[in-house]
Amino acid sequence: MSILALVLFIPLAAFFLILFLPRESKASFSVALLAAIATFIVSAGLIGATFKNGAQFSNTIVWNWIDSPSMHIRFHLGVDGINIWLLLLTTLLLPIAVWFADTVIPERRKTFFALLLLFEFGLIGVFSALDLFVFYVFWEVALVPMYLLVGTFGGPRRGPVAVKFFVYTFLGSVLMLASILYLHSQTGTFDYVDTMAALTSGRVTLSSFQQLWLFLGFFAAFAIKVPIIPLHTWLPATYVEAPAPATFLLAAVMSKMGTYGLLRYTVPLFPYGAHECAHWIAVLAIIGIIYGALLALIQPNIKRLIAYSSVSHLGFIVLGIFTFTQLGADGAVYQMIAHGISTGALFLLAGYLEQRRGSMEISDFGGIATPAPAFASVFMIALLASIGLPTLCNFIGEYLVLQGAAIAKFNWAVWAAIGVILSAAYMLWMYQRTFLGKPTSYTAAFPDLTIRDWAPVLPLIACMIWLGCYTQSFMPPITSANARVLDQNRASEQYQVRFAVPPSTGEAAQNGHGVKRGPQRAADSFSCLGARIRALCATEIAEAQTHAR
Amino acid sequence: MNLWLILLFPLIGFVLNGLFGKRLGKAAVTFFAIGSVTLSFFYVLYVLSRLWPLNTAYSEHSFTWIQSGFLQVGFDLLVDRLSAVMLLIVTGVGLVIHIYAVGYMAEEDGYYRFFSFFNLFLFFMLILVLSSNLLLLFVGWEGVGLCSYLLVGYYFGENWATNAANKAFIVNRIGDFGFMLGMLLTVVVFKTLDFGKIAAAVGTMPVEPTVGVITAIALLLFVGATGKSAQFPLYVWLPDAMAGPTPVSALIHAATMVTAGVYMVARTSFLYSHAPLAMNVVAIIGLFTAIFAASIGITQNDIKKVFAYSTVSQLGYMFLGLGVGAYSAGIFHVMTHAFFKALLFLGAGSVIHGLSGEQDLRHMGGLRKAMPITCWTLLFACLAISGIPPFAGFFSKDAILSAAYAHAPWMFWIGAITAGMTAFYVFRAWFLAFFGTYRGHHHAHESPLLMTLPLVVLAALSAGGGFINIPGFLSQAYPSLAEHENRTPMIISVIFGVAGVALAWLLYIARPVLADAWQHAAGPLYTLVENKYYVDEIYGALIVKPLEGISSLVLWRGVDEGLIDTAFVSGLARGARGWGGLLRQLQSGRIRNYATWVLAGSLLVIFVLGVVGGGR
Amino acid sequence: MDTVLFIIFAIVAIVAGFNVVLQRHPISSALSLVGVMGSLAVLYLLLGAEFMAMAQMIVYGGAVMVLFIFVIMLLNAGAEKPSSKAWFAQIAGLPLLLAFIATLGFLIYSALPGLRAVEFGSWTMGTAEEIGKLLFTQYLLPFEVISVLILIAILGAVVLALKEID
Amino acid sequence: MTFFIVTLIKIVIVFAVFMTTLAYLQWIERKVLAHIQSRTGPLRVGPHGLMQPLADVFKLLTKEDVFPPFVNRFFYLLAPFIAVCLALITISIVPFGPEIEVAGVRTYMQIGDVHVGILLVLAITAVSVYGVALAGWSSNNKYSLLGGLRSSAQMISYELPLSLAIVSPLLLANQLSFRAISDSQAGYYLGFIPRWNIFQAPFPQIFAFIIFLIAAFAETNRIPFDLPEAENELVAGFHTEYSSMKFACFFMAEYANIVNITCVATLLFLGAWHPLFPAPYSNWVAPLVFLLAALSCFAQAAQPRRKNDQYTFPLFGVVFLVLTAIFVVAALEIVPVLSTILLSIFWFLAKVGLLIFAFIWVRGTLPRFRYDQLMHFAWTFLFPVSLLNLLITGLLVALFPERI
Amino acid sequence: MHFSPVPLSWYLTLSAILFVLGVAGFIYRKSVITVFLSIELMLNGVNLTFIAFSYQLHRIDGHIYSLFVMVVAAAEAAVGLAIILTVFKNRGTLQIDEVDTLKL
Repeated sequence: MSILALVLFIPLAAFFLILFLPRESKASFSVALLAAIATFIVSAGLIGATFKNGAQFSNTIVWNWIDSPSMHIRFHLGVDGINIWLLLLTTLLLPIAVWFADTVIPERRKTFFALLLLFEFGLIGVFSALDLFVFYVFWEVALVPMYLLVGTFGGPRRGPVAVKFFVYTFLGSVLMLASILYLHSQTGTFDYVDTMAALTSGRVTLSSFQQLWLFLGFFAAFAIKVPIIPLHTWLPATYVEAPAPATFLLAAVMSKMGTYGLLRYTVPLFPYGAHECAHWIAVLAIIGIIYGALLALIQPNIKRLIAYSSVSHLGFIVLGIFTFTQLGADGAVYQMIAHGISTGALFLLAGYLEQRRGSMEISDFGGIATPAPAFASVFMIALLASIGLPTLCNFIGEYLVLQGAAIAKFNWAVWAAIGVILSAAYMLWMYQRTFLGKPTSYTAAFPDLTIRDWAPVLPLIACMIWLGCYTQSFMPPITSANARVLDQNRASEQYQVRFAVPPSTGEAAQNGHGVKRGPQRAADSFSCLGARIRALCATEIAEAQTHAR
Repeated sequence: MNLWLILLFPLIGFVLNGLFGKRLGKAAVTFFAIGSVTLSFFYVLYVLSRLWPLNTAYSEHSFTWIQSGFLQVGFDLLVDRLSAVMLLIVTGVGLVIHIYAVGYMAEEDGYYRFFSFFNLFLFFMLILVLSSNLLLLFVGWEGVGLCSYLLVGYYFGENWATNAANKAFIVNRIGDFGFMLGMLLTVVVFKTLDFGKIAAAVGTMPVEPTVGVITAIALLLFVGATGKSAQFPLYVWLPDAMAGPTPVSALIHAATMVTAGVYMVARTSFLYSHAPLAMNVVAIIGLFTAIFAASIGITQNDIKKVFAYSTVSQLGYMFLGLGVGAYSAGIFHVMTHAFFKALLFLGAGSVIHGLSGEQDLRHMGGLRKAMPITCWTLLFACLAISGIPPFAGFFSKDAILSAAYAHAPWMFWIGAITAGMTAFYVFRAWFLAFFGTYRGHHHAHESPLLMTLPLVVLAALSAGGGFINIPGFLSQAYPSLAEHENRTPMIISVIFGVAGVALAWLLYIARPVLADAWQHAAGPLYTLVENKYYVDEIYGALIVKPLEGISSLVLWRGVDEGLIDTAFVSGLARGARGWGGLLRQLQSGRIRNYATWVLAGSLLVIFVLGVVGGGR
Repeated sequence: MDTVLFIIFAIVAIVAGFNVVLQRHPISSALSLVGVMGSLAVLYLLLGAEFMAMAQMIVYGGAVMVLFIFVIMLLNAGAEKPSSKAWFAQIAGLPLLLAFIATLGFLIYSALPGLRAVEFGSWTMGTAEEIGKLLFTQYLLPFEVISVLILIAILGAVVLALKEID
Repeated sequence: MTFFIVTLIKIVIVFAVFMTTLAYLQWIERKVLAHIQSRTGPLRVGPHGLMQPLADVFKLLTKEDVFPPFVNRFFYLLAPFIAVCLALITISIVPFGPEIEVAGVRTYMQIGDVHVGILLVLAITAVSVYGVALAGWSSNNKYSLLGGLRSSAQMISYELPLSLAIVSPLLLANQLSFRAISDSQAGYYLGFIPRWNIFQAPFPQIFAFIIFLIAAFAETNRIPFDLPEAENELVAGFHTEYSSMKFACFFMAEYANIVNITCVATLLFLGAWHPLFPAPYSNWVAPLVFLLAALSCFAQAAQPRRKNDQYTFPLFGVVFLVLTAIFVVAALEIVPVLSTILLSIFWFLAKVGLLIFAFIWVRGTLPRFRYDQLMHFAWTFLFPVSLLNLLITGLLVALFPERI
Repeated sequence: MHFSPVPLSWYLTLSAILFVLGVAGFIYRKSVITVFLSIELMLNGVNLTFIAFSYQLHRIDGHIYSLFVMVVAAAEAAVGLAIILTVFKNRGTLQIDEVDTLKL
């Protein structure tokens, strides 16, 4: 039993354990928390090997899962520099979420904790899967509990919103599944490492056409999950309606599923498709950065505002990935973690606000800093992290992303940097209207953070500062892993058809006939069909004869 | 050498005061705050004495901060003559103002908060000054911006304060946008952020006659400088930033932070030297800001606002100096400005303190008897800023104007006029506050020793600071462009200064009626200037409101909810339902129709297979 | 001889096939269909598919069609009445059919010229043994699946037919 | 060409014998039934009533061909045609003996061998339902329709155990051709137990045989399963409306089916023409039987009670004596071909005859089932048992792949 | 004995004719049962094609397929006829156009 297996299955085991507990049992919280903390502690053991060599997959699990002649699916998981921190982020945030849920979820807690753990299981799987099929399975495993969390515990409009969330996400993942299956039909394997090897060694080549569509298939799933403009409309609705701990996890880790997928799968597997689309995606990402920021500027609801700010920040990550530069990719990964921490913290604190006030409308707040200075200070720090203040986590990611973008295409950096200005504007305005000013009659006795509330906040703050100040304790594995990914991207690109002609015109060009008229062409095609059948017959007969002999 | 210790002391002060200040009590807070700055100051002195005479830059690598691909950014600290000057200003003036603040803030609620932020500010300012690469400089740059935000919004219960704080931060962010892009472009071009390496690389490149990459970098960085150093068009935050407590205005918005832009341009002078176009832009922007702000300063009635516009104006001077190539003159002016502007603010603060918060000049008058120390120390500052020899301002301003004259005489003339205006409004404020009859309601009293002592120290520096030969000290890095033995500009500028003082005396002491008369005569022009040329309103109408409107109506309600969500997403669902309804007609329940459809479909499949070519 | 047999039984099959379609009474159609099946069984024999020929008779002729006849008798189904509800089928059916037969004809005669000539007895692999071997090795899974299918069909039929109406 | 001529000759012989047998089978049945019921049976026409079948045929031929009104003429006529045609086909693939060589021509004692002979039989059995069903339907008579439905349901139901019972010996034989199956039953265990399927290792097919027999009763609409035509209770079922030759056709078909099914039973279970014990001794069974028959004929003739037969019985005795003589010659194998032919035919016919006798015997002794009992019996007893039998056989065949 | 060979395309033509007849029956017949019969006719046509191609390819896979077709046809007939019975019991008609309630 490797460490990774433990990390993966502790939450699952705890999930089942909780399912068997009696309904409103107090133990469900303790079990969930213990399991989550244990997962975190165990997952810390993954770091060592990754630090030694971030480019290689370590702590791998390879189990045969489905072993039929036509489909060989291995339960292949592994950790490298890209996913190690995402895994740790997940395992770190889960105890926090559990603790947080204990504070803010009044009833049916057992279900809630169970779903949280199932969600963790799915996330860890998604982040560590090295088999496309397994990846897909975990992808859906992570989706379902979140759907249930939103649909069961959400706000007043939870029903339609949960359905929207589910259908939207599922639509994309189905396209991804189609791509996975097609890729399997080409390479004959679901295994990521094998597929990668096949593509980089040129054993399997994909035409530009295939690559483009495969890429778009994967991209659809990831783009919806991230989300990239204009596929983002599920996000604000879901974030607003979801219960606070779910929003916390949605924003902090679930959105990373998409960006992680983009970096892990689309970039190295389909270099042509990725390069071909990079420009458009970057433009979309930049539109997302500015658009999200502009929308955040005028939101009257705190959660909605943070949600739109998330859209903006995630645009940075996507932009970083599609610069195809070391700096951009590193920044993207770093930003994933940083965004997880900072936005997570914001949603966490927003959750406390909601719990105390019963509302998320900015107009219902004001002057909280006077009765609750600690709350205001902590919120300030999270907010500063979110707007990318140096020495706090987001800055490093944003800067590297922008730097990568600048190297790739300076215009991108120019436009994306506008988001940095706007982020300060919306966040500070929100802060001003929520925390500053004279307290109203409602907020005059606003309770400050209690010890119980501090517990989840402190690690997040510590992480923000640590990530922001001592980058090198996180960066080396990321850099080496990204270097590998980009190498693979280049290596497989060299075997890919760069500018292939669409098949039909290619054939016509070969024939030298040009375009034929409809009926003639149909007749030709039928004769082709005939010839094909004839050829088939001939080979079959020959086979049969040799067989008979 | 452990340069990081310089940074550490204020940081410790910040952490201790920030985390435990509430429980520690005032004395301990004061001790930590002052103590940390004092330690820092003395450590700076120690370091400088050890490194003296600083013929070569001394740099120290603490740890690698970011390492990604070819880009390596270290936490590297650098001491050379430029940063030595700045270090002394920051820690020295900082110490003085800290001491002053102890007295000034004694009655405030958030005493610990104030000092922790103050220490934090020093920490970031020192990073800014000590950094040996652009990114680290940017850290300090943003950090001081944050502290500015926090301190401007010190009275966070008041909307004017929080608005001003937000404005400060956001406008600075716009400048940072330029800084950031400049930094990005630097890396794109030079693959490094280290000043030394960039300088070496630039040294091998030719001077750019037109717009080139260096010019672009220089201009982008200058955008950052305009934000931080309140140059046109991003100066708007600085007057509003007077919402903070007066020591803040003195330290951050007069002596140190706002000069960060100047420092940065001086620091990256190797870029500007290779981009004459950028230098011209710097000079023109500086010049324009100087006269523009000075003109506003004439009409302001809030004593801090007057000094704020004068700061903007003086910063313009500094940029003029930088723009015409007199970097050392610019830095020289930074120093002298730190002395006399800090003094001006502290004096104003003393007045305000004495009048229990009154800031309007129209409600002052005749205070020289009530608060003599403040009055006479302020006179030193006024003389210094007016460029009256032999006060500090005279030397630095003369250096700048001489350089401007050498560069382009029209710049000198405008600068000289500005100098006259400066002398006029400064003395206008001084006369209005300390002469004539008292027009206020509060009982005026002199400030305590803790506040007056710094005034005296600064007054001494304002008087004698001009004799510190900064240009000479810096000549190694920034050699004088030309030995300008020409005395004419000096004399002209002094004449202008004296004329300004005389005019102020005429209008506000000798013939006060005349002031009102002139005011009426100017009419709409006066209104325009008094309302700061409506720049804030123009920004509001041109940028802020449209942005909000577009975001709210067009983007949110229109694009996001209307177009994407309703039309696209829900529309997709509705479209699916509609098409389903349409196709539902096919399911008539008539099995024979189904069969016919199947037949048609199979025909289609055969044809498609035939035309496209089926499998295998 | 082959030709003669083929022609005879092909004609029988076609005539019976037409009969299936043209007869007004279901039982006539059904019996014509049995005729088609019988002649097809003979043709299968000519093609060397002796097992299939017998299976055709046992399964189709002996089970499926008997079931049909049984049901027709049970329901005492009379001759059908004209109806014009499915107008689309009435209108589009004929052209589509013509197009379809034309396509098939075209495919058979222009696209598949290289077909063998059928000689009775020249290839006799279609024995029960061969089919059994293939069925229980290569086609085992489909075989099992189809068995389950039949089971389900049995259950379905029983459930449907046993259902108490109203 | 010789193939055609030889086949033609064989067809003529078989057809002649078969048709005669069918005609006389009814006589035999009536006689046997009569004796079971202590009657004398037909006696009037010809010696000992021997001409009775002929008289029946004449009677039926000369009767008025009645067409009931509103019948569907085509199907009304088609039904008996189908019935009789299908019934007559099966005999053409039944082997009566081994390969023989007469006048330099080697041929089988069989009209034609089919690889899938047993399947052909099943196919014909399956299709013969149509005759019954169509007859019932086309008569335009509710009773006939119900009778037709009844009998077709019965035939379909019993076809299942019948087929399953057949499968087990097929498993042992591993062949579908009748000839091959017959050949596989040659030989003896321990020198005296015949390798008939009914005795064959590893699992003697006695159960299969019994099931087959029971199903055969039902398939041929015989008592105790003669619901389709139960004259006295159900108005004669599907052929109520049939008269004259059309009726005769159904009758003929029924007897032909009896013969066919007994032939199949013999071929599948009773070792076809292979004698009960090894050759030199078994050769003498036939003369012995005929001698006994002759002697019993003479003895009967001597009885004063048998006045009517005082001339016929001695005649029969003489015929039997002649037969005895012929078979003695055959047993001595003076002419090997002749002895092969005669002995195989004797053994084959003997087994078939015994089975037919059993059919008649059963008819004379058992009452008729009720319809629900009949179906119940088929589906809940016969079918599972046959399935079980098949399973066990299959298992044992799989366990002992080397045939014992 | 000499057997004169028959081109396989004749068989295919026959199967095509049968298939099209089946389709025609499906489309133009109005009785549910006849429609069912037409389906069987189509299946028979297809089976003939399978077996013909089996001959062409000298492989017996085609036989297997047609066996499956047969089995499926049997199953289909069982269920289909049961449905017809039920429909008849419920609605008292066998006219296919009358049975049109199974729609949205």
